[in-house]
Amino acid sequence: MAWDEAAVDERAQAFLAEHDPAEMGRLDFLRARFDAGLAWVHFPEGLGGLGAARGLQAVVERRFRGTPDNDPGLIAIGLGMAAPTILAFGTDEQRERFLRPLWTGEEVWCQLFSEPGAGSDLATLATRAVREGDEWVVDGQKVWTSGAHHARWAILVARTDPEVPKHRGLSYFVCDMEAPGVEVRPLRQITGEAEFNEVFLTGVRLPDSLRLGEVGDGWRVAQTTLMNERVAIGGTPTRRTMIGLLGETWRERPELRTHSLHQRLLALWVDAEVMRLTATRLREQLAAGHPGPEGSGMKLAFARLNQELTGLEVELMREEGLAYDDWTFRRSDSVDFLGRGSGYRYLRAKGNSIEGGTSEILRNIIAERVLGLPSEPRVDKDVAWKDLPR
Amino acid sequence: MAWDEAAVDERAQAFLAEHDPAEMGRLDFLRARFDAGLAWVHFPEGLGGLGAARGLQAVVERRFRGTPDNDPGLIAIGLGMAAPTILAFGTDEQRERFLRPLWTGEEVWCQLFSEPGAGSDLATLATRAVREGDEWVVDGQKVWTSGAHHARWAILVARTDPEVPKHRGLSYFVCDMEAPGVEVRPLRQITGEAEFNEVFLTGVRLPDSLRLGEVGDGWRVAQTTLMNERVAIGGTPTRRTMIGLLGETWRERPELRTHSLHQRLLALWVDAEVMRLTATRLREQLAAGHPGPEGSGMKLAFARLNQELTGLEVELMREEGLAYDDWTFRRSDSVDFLGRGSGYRYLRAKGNSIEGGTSEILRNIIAERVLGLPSEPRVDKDVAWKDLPR
Amino acid sequence: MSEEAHSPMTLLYTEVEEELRAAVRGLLTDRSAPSVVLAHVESAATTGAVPYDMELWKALGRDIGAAGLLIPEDLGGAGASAREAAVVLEELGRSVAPVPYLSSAVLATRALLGARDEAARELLGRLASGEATAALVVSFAASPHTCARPVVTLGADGTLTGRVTGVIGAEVADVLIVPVAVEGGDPALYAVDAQAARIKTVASLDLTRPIATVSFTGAQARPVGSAAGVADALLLAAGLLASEQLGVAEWCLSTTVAYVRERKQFARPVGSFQAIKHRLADLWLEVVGARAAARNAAALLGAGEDAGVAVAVAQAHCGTVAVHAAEECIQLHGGIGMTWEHPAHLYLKRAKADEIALGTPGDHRDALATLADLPGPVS
Amino acid sequence: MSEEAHSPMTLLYTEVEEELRAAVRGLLTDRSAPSVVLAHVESAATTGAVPYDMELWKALGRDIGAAGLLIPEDLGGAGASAREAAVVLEELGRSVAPVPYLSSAVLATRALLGARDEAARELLGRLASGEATAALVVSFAASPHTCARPVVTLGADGTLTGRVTGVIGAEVADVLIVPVAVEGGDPALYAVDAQAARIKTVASLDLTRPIATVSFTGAQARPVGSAAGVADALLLAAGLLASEQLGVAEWCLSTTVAYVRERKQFARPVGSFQAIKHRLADLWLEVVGARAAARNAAALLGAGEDAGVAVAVAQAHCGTVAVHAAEECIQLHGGIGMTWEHPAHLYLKRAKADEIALGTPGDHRDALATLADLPGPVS
Repeated sequence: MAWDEAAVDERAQAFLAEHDPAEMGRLDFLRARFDAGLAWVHFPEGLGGLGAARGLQAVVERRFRGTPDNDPGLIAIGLGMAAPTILAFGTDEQRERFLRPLWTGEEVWCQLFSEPGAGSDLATLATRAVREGDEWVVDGQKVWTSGAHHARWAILVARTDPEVPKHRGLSYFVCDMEAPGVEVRPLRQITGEAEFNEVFLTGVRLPDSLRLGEVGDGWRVAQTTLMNERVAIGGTPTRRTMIGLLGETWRERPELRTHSLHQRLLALWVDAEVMRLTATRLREQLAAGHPGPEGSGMKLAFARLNQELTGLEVELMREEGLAYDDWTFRRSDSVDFLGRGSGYRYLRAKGNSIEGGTSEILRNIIAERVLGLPSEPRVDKDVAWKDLPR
Repeated sequence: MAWDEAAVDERAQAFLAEHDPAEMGRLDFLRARFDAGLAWVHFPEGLGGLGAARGLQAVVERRFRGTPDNDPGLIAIGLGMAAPTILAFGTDEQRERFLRPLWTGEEVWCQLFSEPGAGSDLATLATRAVREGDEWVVDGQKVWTSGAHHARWAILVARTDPEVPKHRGLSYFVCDMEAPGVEVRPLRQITGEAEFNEVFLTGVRLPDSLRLGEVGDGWRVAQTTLMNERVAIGGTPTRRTMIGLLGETWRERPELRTHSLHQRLLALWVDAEVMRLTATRLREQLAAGHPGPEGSGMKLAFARLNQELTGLEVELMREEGLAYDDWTFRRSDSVDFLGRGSGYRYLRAKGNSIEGGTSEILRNIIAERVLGLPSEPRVDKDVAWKDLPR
Repeated sequence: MSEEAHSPMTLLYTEVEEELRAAVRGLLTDRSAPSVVLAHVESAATTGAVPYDMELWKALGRDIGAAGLLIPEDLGGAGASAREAAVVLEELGRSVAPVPYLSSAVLATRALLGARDEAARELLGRLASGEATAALVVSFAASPHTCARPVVTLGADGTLTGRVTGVIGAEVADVLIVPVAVEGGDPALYAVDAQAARIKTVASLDLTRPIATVSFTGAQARPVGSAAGVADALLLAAGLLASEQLGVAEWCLSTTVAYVRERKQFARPVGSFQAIKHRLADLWLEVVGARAAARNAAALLGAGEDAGVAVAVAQAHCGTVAVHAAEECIQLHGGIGMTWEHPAHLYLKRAKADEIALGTPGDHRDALATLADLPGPVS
Repeated sequence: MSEEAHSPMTLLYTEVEEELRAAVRGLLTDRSAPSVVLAHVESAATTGAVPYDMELWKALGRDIGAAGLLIPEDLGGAGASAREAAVVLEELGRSVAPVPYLSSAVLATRALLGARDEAARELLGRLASGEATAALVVSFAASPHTCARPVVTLGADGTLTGRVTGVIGAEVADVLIVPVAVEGGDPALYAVDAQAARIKTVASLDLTRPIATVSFTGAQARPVGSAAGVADALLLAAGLLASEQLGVAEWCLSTTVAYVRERKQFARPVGSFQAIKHRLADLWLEVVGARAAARNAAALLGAGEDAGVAVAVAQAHCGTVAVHAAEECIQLHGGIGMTWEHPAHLYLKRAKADEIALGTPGDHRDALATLADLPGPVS
């Protein structure tokens, strides 16, 4: 059947009439919701969805407001990156096995892509997966892995053939984070805390049934994952903003004001408003079914603005800006941008132009894909990975 | 003999005691000064110099202050670019023939290097010189030639071999600007006036005796010319500056001031002062015999500052900035930066980051020669000029 | 298209707007390519004629109906809103076409709409039909955020005397709309036949929209009502100028992109050099923001809502972006961009003059101190 | 070297200065590599100890004689000038070495030099020998262009009471130099033994130079003379801070250049990408300017001439350059630059704290309104 708003709404109401979370408990409620196709309506039936249009998810969310949720923070990587990839490339067995506990939050996922030697140039990654019979033996080091210490599973890209050019020798796996040889270490950042981990893989054995997509097709599979990541990063408008916070401080602390800071604040307020309007226009385009190229620019603009705003704030605070709220080395599962002090915001914002695609890479993408400018001469195109300069 | 300050000064005094310009006339006075080795003391004896240290020229200039001069504006290209090249690469006959009337101003020189298709990438130039017996037949189009309509001679780079890579197929000539086939047209600029010319060369015949340096060695010869040009551009400090002018306007016109403009003015005042101090330090280094790499940056810094200052000035003038002093199409032999209106200054300053090496090329030079960063992959290295993409 | 996209507050272009754009762009492509504008400007400079292209204006104003876009239907206009006028201005910016649209169909028209007298309504009818062209006699450098008192005064005999500098569109106006200081009363709006004034065009930075000094010495004039609409006219024009600036910036960006894709140096397209690519990516992002800001100002002005913040933001951003785009256009064209024969300079001059027009970016930012409650230092 | 290059006003480094630099750099290279500083800072954070490296300070201050550079020879110092102190600060900036040089050998020393009492001279002797370390009890955020009244007051019994925030170097000072408000008179300078004050280090943005709150509650103190030297101390420290900022910027630039020459992405050194090259060329130009501006401030301060403009220019420029260099250093190192284990963050934190210290770049620009006769709007 073709689902419309009314039909989806009706189904949600019917479900809620029959299921009382207070009675059945949080996890059972979520499992039942999944089984009713009300997890992600655009997924196929039987896999938590109804095969409906993506936009209709909002109808469900409205109805389910106030019911137990699946800890969206903790399962963000599973939801945003692993699930679409498993759906697109997984076997029926893999989809059956992984999607339900992923969505209910029973099994947390993390991502094993970046490596110390492969940042912007992800395709040069060096983690090896060598086939031994029906298993793959994985060795290497991954980095910038958030949530690895909570994760049951990871999505992993590894090199299965070093003899071919870099993009062609990769394969994509689901990595069992409980397997012997997986070691997770917190990675302390310049803010003092550890949002991310390093993950060391030493002789980790993965059955071939955990491979996602064909051998050698890992780059294409990873593109699906990354495209979904970028949508997730660009997409979420937050209610409380950095410019709002700065404006509050400005109004409440007249003694801090100078003409120099005032001019900079006014200019950044304009920038923030222009970015807000650009994002609004982008969402309108998406809603109208005409996604524009503006999306590529939003992360770039956000990083720059956030860095300038937080830099200005530290200066504005003067002597208070010389202090820092807390240097304790501890794990952190989320970026508490507005809860911490100005120094934390300033330092953390430095990552905005690096994580999830550096600003340099984003400018390349805009120049080539949006403006149609020619790419630079490539020196690594037809060279076997093992022969690349390092 | 080794010349010192006292000896040079003595010679200048002796010359002046024997030669009265009022009596002998301007030109004869200049010729005699040349013959006495007091034109450019670092040139060899017999060629207007004494073979003395370059720094001793100042001693001569001090003594000759108030005597007839050789119109330095008009002969700047001859002095700054042609003369050092003729000295370095010319035959004895060429030096004898050209240097004296060049220095006295009897013969004005211009430069035929740039072409519409060869700007930053000068070595791709397409003007052809084909040998016919003892002559070269030159065809092509040159551009950005100042003073061509006054010039008796030009320094010219032309392609004598299209079959070899671009740098290797060039030769360097003295071009007779009175030869048939040389056509000079004024080139109107965005300021409304024409400081420069286009020069069309159609079947221009030059005797081989006008060639400077070996056939195929034109790129190396041209480097000498260009190195001398860049020294000339970076070197001259002017008494009245753009920031000084802007400061005067600012003080005299309080009604034009706003906080926004004030903050920008203060920031640019700092930039101008930093540039002044940088130039001062550079001159001290030169004087101490330790030329620093800072020179490469001065033109870059100057262009940026001048563009920002002139842009601010137009805004500051408000309604007056909407006007323009004069759009008449006429030739101009010099850049009257401070004599004209704010609109002219704004428009003319746009050329500062293009003429004599674009700011982009200067940044490449700084990055590679000063910071030692690797060059980009080259795609034109070993390709015959005729096979290059256009 | 979804319903939302059709609402008057959408930042997208509606179908009606796209149709209007197609008509205007078609006309300008046929009749006002940059090379044509350049030739026009140059011949005007030689003959001493005004640089406006009045044939083009007739086709745009009368035939396409742009002159009457903002005039209600009962007065013979199209009864459209600022949104549609903004689209016209985008296209005019993109072609730097020398027509008195902003001066007559926006500034003078909006001032007259606030005048309300029958005489004003009659005049609006003539403007809507394209029969007459008007100019509002205020300085183009006036900011909508600072309300200056009119400098033209009313004599006891009902004639006008005074001198206004920096006026646009006066040379080609049939009728001048003049804010007049009235002793002991609010300023009033008067109409003056152009022949009754002395109009002296001055050499202007913007070759395609010169400014003039307009002088009255006991000039015959007829009252057309209140001058209350003048402030609204300045705010409207400032908001719509952002769309013109967007058009200027778009031409500069797309022309530059096209050029660096073709132009080769060091055997590579100049546009393949990463430093150039990154600068153009940044510029593109500025232009994307300019479109959102300009659309927002037009939407709020069109909906009759409080547009103060939106206009200030659009002007603060778009004014700077247009200049930046024009400057990058010159720089990345290299030498050819510095020549008179290449049209890039027309855009640089327009952009720089627009930056001053109707308040500088700094003025608009400063206005946000009050409008957005971001007060300055307590001194 | 020419005679000019030896004059006190040269912007070059004299031979004496280069020798001093070599000695300081040798010590810091041996004993205070960035990794050592990081380990020191981290262990201090764990043990709750202050992060200063007092062994290093002894070697620098006493053995090399940096502590007494600005102190006249008749008091046991080296009788050198601000020029030499600037060279020491360049090297300290380049290594972000955690030593109380700026707080003791510049701020406290200069304040005492202006105090003139015998007690002050005696103290200066102890500072010169390295026997004692001092701290000036003023906020590190104080601008030399705005003279604040001391907040510590003198009791009838001659004891001090008050609380000063944002003080540097107090944790490791033997003696605190305190500007004190005196009823009915000019402020005076007092010396207090560190044990007589409560010194509370706060978690600081700059890990290598924390700030503390210093409180006195009826603390025993001895007068050492006039507080007239405090303003001079702030101006001197602000001028010399520019040299520290130059050192920070130089380390960031050269470390980044070295990294992008080695680091490969897309089978090329990152430093071969033109966008990176151009940014580093621009940054280099800023650093070249910073050196000229910092040298100029040091030369004028050293010659005892009016250094107001020179200090303002140096601070306005160098403060911004150091932050820019540190930010580019983080960005161009990519992920590794965001990790605690790489020393880049120590420089970012130092640069950002230095930007606030002794007047922000904006404060110094604003001071030029008066100093360079560029007055603000008439309001």
